[in-house]
Amino acid sequence: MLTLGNYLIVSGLLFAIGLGGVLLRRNILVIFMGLELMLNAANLSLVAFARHGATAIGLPDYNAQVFVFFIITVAAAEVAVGLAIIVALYRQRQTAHVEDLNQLKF
Amino acid sequence: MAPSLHPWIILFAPLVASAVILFLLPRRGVAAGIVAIGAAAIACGLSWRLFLAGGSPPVAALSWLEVPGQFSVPITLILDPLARVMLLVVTTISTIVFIYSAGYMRGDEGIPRYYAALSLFLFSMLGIVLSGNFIMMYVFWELVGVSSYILIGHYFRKDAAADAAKQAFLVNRVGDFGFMLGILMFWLATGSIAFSGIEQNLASITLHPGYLTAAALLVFCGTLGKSAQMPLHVWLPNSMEGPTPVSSLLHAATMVAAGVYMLARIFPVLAASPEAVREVIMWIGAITCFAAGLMATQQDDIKRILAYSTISQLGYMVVAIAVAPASDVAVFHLFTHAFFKCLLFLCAGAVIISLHHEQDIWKMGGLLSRMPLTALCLVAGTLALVGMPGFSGYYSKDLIVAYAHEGNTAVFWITVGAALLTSFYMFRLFFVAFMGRPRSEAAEHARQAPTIMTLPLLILAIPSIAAGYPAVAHHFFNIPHHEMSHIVHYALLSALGAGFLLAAALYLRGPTKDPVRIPLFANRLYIDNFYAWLVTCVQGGLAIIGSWFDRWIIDGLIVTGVARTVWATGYILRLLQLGNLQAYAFFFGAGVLAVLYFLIFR
Amino acid sequence: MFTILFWVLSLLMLGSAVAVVLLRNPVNSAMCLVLSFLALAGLYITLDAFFIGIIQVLVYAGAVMVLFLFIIMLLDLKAEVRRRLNLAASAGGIAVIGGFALLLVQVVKSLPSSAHPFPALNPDAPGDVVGVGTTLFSHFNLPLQIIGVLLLVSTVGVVVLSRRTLR
Amino acid sequence: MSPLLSLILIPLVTAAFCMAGSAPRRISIFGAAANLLLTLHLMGSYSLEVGGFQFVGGRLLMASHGLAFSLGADGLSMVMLLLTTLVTLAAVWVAPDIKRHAGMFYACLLFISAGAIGAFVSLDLFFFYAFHELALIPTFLLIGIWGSGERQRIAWKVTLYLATGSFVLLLGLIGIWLAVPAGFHTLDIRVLQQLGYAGLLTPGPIVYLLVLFGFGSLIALFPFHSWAPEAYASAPAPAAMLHSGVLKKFGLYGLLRLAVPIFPAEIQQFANLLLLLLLGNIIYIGFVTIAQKRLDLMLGYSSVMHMGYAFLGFVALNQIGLAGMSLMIFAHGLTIAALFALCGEIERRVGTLEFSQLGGMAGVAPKLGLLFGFAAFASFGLPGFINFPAEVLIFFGAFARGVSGGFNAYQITTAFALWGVVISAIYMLRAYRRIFWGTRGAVVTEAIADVSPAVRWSVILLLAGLLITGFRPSLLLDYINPVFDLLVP
Amino acid sequence: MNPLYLEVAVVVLGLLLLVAESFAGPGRKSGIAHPAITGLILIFIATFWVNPAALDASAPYARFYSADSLAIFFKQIALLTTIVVLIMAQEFAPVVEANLPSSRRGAGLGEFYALPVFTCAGLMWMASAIDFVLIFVSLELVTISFYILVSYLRHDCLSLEAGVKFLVLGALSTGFLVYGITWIYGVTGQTNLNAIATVIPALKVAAAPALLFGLGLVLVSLGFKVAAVPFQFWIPDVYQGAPTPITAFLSVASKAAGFVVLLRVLQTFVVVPYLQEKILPLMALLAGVTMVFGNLAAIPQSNLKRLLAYSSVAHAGYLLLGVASLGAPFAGPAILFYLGAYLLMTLLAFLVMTIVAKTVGGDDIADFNGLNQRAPQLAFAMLLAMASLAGVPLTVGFLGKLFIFEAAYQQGHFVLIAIGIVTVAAGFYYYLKVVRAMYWQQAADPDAPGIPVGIAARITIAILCALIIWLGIYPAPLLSLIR
Repeated sequence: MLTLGNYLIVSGLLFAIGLGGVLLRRNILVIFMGLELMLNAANLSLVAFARHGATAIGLPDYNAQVFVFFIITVAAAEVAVGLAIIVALYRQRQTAHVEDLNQLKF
Repeated sequence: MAPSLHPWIILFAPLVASAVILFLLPRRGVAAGIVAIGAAAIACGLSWRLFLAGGSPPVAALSWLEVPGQFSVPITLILDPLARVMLLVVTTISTIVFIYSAGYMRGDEGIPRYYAALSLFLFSMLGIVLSGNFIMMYVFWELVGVSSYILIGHYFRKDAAADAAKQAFLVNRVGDFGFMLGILMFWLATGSIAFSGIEQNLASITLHPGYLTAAALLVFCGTLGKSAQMPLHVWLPNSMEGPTPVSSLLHAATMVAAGVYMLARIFPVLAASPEAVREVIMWIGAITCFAAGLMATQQDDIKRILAYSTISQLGYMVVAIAVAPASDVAVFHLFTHAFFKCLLFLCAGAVIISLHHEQDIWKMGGLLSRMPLTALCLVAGTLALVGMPGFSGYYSKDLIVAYAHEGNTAVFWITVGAALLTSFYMFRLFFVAFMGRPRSEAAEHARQAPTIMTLPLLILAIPSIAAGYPAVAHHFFNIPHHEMSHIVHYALLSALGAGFLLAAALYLRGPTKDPVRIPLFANRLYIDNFYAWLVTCVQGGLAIIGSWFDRWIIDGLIVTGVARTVWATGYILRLLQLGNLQAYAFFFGAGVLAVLYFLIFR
Repeated sequence: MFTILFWVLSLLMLGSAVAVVLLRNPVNSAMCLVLSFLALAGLYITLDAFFIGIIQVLVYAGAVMVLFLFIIMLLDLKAEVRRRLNLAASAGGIAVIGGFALLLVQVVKSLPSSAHPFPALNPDAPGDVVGVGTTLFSHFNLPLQIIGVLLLVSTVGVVVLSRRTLR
Repeated sequence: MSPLLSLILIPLVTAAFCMAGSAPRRISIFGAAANLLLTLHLMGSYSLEVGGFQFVGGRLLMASHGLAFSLGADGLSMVMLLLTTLVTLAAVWVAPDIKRHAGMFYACLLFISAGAIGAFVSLDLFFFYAFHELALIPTFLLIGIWGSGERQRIAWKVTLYLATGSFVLLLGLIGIWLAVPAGFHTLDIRVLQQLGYAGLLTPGPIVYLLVLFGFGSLIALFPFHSWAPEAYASAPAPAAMLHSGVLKKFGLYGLLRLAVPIFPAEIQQFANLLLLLLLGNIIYIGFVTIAQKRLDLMLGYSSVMHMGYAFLGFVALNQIGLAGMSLMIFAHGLTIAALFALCGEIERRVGTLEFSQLGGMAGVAPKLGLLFGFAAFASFGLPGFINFPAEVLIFFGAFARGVSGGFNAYQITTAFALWGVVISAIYMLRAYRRIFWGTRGAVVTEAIADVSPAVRWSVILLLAGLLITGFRPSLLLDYINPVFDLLVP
Repeated sequence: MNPLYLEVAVVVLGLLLLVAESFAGPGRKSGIAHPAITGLILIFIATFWVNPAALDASAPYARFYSADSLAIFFKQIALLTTIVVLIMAQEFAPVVEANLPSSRRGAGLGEFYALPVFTCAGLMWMASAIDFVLIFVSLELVTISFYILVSYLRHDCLSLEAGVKFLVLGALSTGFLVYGITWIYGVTGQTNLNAIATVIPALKVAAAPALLFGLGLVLVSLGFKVAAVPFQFWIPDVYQGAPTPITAFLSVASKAAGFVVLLRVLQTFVVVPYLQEKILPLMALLAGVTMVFGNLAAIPQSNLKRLLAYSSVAHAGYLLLGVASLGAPFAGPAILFYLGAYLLMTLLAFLVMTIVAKTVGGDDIADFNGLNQRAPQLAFAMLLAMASLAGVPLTVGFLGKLFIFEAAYQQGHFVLIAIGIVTVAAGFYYYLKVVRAMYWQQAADPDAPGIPVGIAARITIAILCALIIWLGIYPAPLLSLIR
């Protein structure tokens, strides 16, 4: 029988994996993918909570789903801007590797 | 002019003179001299008038320093017989020396400075005499020290003079340290700083004999300094670097007597205090008068000989304070001594001038024929000093010795010994300097000094001889009539004779150099060397250690250390900003974990 | 049957997510990312959030991934040449992830409601498109407007940032 | 508004003119003189019969904290004002010909002066503190730009040291304010004093220590002294005069204003500690002073040493000692200012302050020698200068805490302090002898000119202040005595 | 007037600017700064006439949006900052043009002026947000517009590097924020702060870890916004790389917005004792490390922008000290006052820096050598700013610190206060380094010409200086705004 816990665990793992992408990969694009994974993990648990917190008349909490909708939109916008920045950087420096971003330090 | 104002005029005339000279006549030697002498003369005249008038006119007390209800230092003038006698001595001798100085200092570029300081000295000395409470006395005590400092350092270009002046002031400061502490202790116990007040409330301290002893002895420290008693006597001989009139006025006649005068002032307190106090005072006086005599026997500088004799005579006075039933005994000797010692110094000054500042007696000789008048006066002074019957010194000194004889046998013999030494070194001086053949070019051509200098000698010669006669003395003192045992007479006379014969045997034949050499005495019992070591090694050492510690430990290690540490920490911390994005992400994640664990599992 | 579906989808999602992180070539990562997004959409369905699931497919699997691939092609990123693997960094990273996962599991366990099954839904309720739509346009009007501004801003920004030459 | 406000504004306006306009020297001398005259006028119109704080005026700025900009002066403030304006005039007067932007230089001096005045006339705890801090950056600039020697390092050190010290102090003040009983929601020093005397305001020992060490580090209480000597040695003479003569006294003033009414119990409680520390100032620093080989450093250390006497008067905590402390503030302020002025003059004449190279200057520069002699004697408490009454009162005040027939800590400390008088005589006379007497030093030639008029007159101004008050201490004591009437003896 | 209109007005202004920009002829795009500034000033003035009562409590937006005094105050801060930033941007225009791929004058300037207006709108919404949804959305609006602005100088590698670093870390913190919100929602079933406040007292203790988990994540992302250690790592790099006006914008407005959200969230949660005794110690801890890191790491800096970055971390530390003392009655006003003070002095510093850097061509401290000879007024303004930042009395910065320390003292955070003292002293050191450069040092070439200053900038500098001193002596006006 499925419980809320299952979903939470799964989403948590997804979140962790996304974090892993950020921490371990050096290609900014992939790092960015990792970030997207984290957002989706959040969404998943949000939906799960929404489903779990169904009201007495048996409806899932649509507020949460709307929130998820917002998150997805924002994420899309973020991706667009982020990729634009990455492209600009690539044009300037011909690289998409984090190690090459080391002019600003100390 | 209301008589109640006279004391104030006496006191402040010299100060005014000094200020006038300093601010108005900084370049006018002659004018300065006239002003100073005038002021001294006024003071002198008024003091005589005051003395002859008799009785003590009421003197208003001005408030000077006051914290209402808690503490107040008024300016009160005492005019008891003691003070009035002292006024006479000081003003009279000062006037004479002021006049003498006009001749002695002729041609010196610093005359205004000289007279300004001299007047300042007179003011301060009179202040000591007249002051009715301890603090006021301390004030003038200090001022006397300063004027002496300036006068000793008159020839400030000479290193010796500069050092002597500094030493004189500092040694006195050491004495004053004790003096002030004593004052504080008396005040705390009796709640008063006025001599009268302390005497009234003496009961409140006699409860604590130890405390009283400490207080009295601490006050006595002031005397040690001012009156150059052992072990603080070292500055007086060195102070001879000053001009001779200064030596004669400050360092023979008046200032150095201030210590004794102060003891006379607090005589009732001393009388009421435990035996130990008087014991200590007596022994210090005795030792001083003997040891100083010993040192005098081996000096070659005419002024230094006289200086040591001064010390030794002051020793007598201190002994007198301790042994005699009344302070007048000491003051009597102070009185006579002031005249003849001043005379002696002025004679020495005359000699020095006519020999163009030659002070070494071994470069003199045969002066008797060349400057007979001076020689005559010197002889008079000498006889007075050694206590020749018929001369003033005889009366005052014998009295002291007599009381010593009753008081303490050992001290008695010491004082007698001192008398022997006195006659020895004085006649040595006379024989070497005045008899025999001249030992130097200068001595060949020595001439009588100018009148303005000889006149004072003659004037002073009179009291040196006569001041001691009972007929004269009883006008000034009420010396308890006292039948002295013959042994005292014989002892003193034989001492006198012995000293004379010894000196004659050794020096009358006019040797070119001193036949006896006793380094111990010549080097002043090595006391000066001990002080030199104390200052350079002990004090200097402490100072250097202290400054090292301050520089390297407190400032270097602690203060700078803290600053450096902070700076270094900052430098290390900024290295965390690796500039690597992934590192930042990692730190971020780690931070998140830390926060979460802190929140959930704490 | 949801249970099986759930396990299949979650395994698929997590697996492909791991692949995203591990694969060296960005293109492959992107592909796996699509996969995991689709699986996620499936999971939404299992939670009766059909609308969200569809949006997920449209926005992510559609727009976002296309964008990613497009950029990857544009910059034609080669496979990440193996630089010396910074051991300390990776170890640290893994430690952080592990710690996080551990913590999360404990938190989930501690949450009482996590053991409960999902409540039943009202079968004859209007579809959740209606629900989400009405909620969105009635209650969430203000945030929606702001989202609009946000999109406008990002559009302008993207133009400014990526135009070859500005007029 | 209170006339005291103009005392603060005159220097500030003058400073503004200096920065803007030409002839800054003349302007600033004019301003300083105006301030001195105004102060004398105020002292004249201060009614001793009424006593208390007069010329009071101000307005509430922040009700929640009772913060108000209110000015007022009692006898003590009057004395401090006299000190400040005297020293300020002297300082701007002696200021040597400045090469680099003179306007700035004089502006900084006047700024410090304004800050000090503000602190002395503020009736509000906040402004009392804040005005003092006005001096911080001017000091930094004065030493950093116009200093000598390792000016930069020293400027840093002083600024950071004092900044830290004043923050410690600030904590203490906050502590006091938070201890104000409910109902009296005020920062008004008058009220705080009343509460303190009434025993209603008891912040406790911690706060006292904060206040003590906060003020202490501004006063260079041992062992927080190490900033002072270097600073004064390196600062240009006018800055050294103002800083050591006036600014340093802020701490003592603060102790008199706040610590005495509010912390009588704590002062007793920590008396032995303070006695020990002030002996550090007097004896230890005294020896360090003896060891100095340069005049400026020696003067710097001597000024640290003399603070010990002030603390002795403070810890005595009776009317005698506190009156002595107040006199000491005034006396030492003028004396050290005069000494630093002359020190600067000597350096300008012969280019060095090393004792080893100096000597016999009195021969070529008699006036300089005379003035220095006066200042030196004043500094070790020669009767006739106000320094002497100050020391006497302090000693008697401290001794009054002693026990008749015995010797307790106060008496022993007093004895040591008396020995300190000997020490200061030692180093001062030593310096005088090394510089002015004896055979000529290497750098001393006939060509050396005597003291310049500017320095001569400003020093005479200071010495006159010392002598006049020294002959009639009541000129000051009449103002000071009533201040401590409320003190429970 | 209904507070909602404020944001609407700002957005409309932004749209108009964009339109104007697109129709403005080549070379006249820089002109649109003036309407932007004027418009914002008008709106700023309007804020003094808003009437919170005009809000319709029954309307759907009511659950997201509040217009309490706190909100109004921060709207004013946002507007003021944006105005000054735009003035800075005008001075900064040459640099922008030089770093954009265009031959035409003024190309790309229009957006550079328009985007901050939208950011401002986002900040104002943040100030009013009392619902996690609105918090998230407005915060993202701000963040994304900052992504763009930070990396605006496309030909400047530093700007781009800063942009990417900000992007990745910012997105990371967004991820944590969302996840945190999720968990809070999961436990409480609510996203509205007031609703949450009513729910949590009734929660089972077993739910505490989950709630703290969510709350912790939210706090982390807010800490990221306000530059609390250890989430400050982006600050120095981004501040240094970003265009100077944007740096100022970041360091003032976005920090302030972060704090307002932080305050609202904490006010919601600290009402529950067991949460309070977990949260406030955390804040104290963060405050301590932040003060130490910010101040000490700033000491060795040689680049002024970077120095100010570290200093903004340091100030975050003092603000957090205030947050940690929230129990004290005066803590809230103290924090707000500090923020106001921080706004004035930081903006002044950045404004002067922009002007000088534009002429001298560098923002190292060494570039300020001898500024006093070259431009005394600018030097004095900078001196004032530095003094205020360092906390010299009679400047507004001192009062800020005073109030904060007072609150901390009341809460008995003595260790933190001790740390504060040491760090303040360190602060004197690095702020005075700038003064030292301007006054002690000699200019590279003594006879360099003066520095031209635009009229708007002139006025702004004057006003800021005056305010710094005036409020430093007479804080009542600012405090009355806070009340």
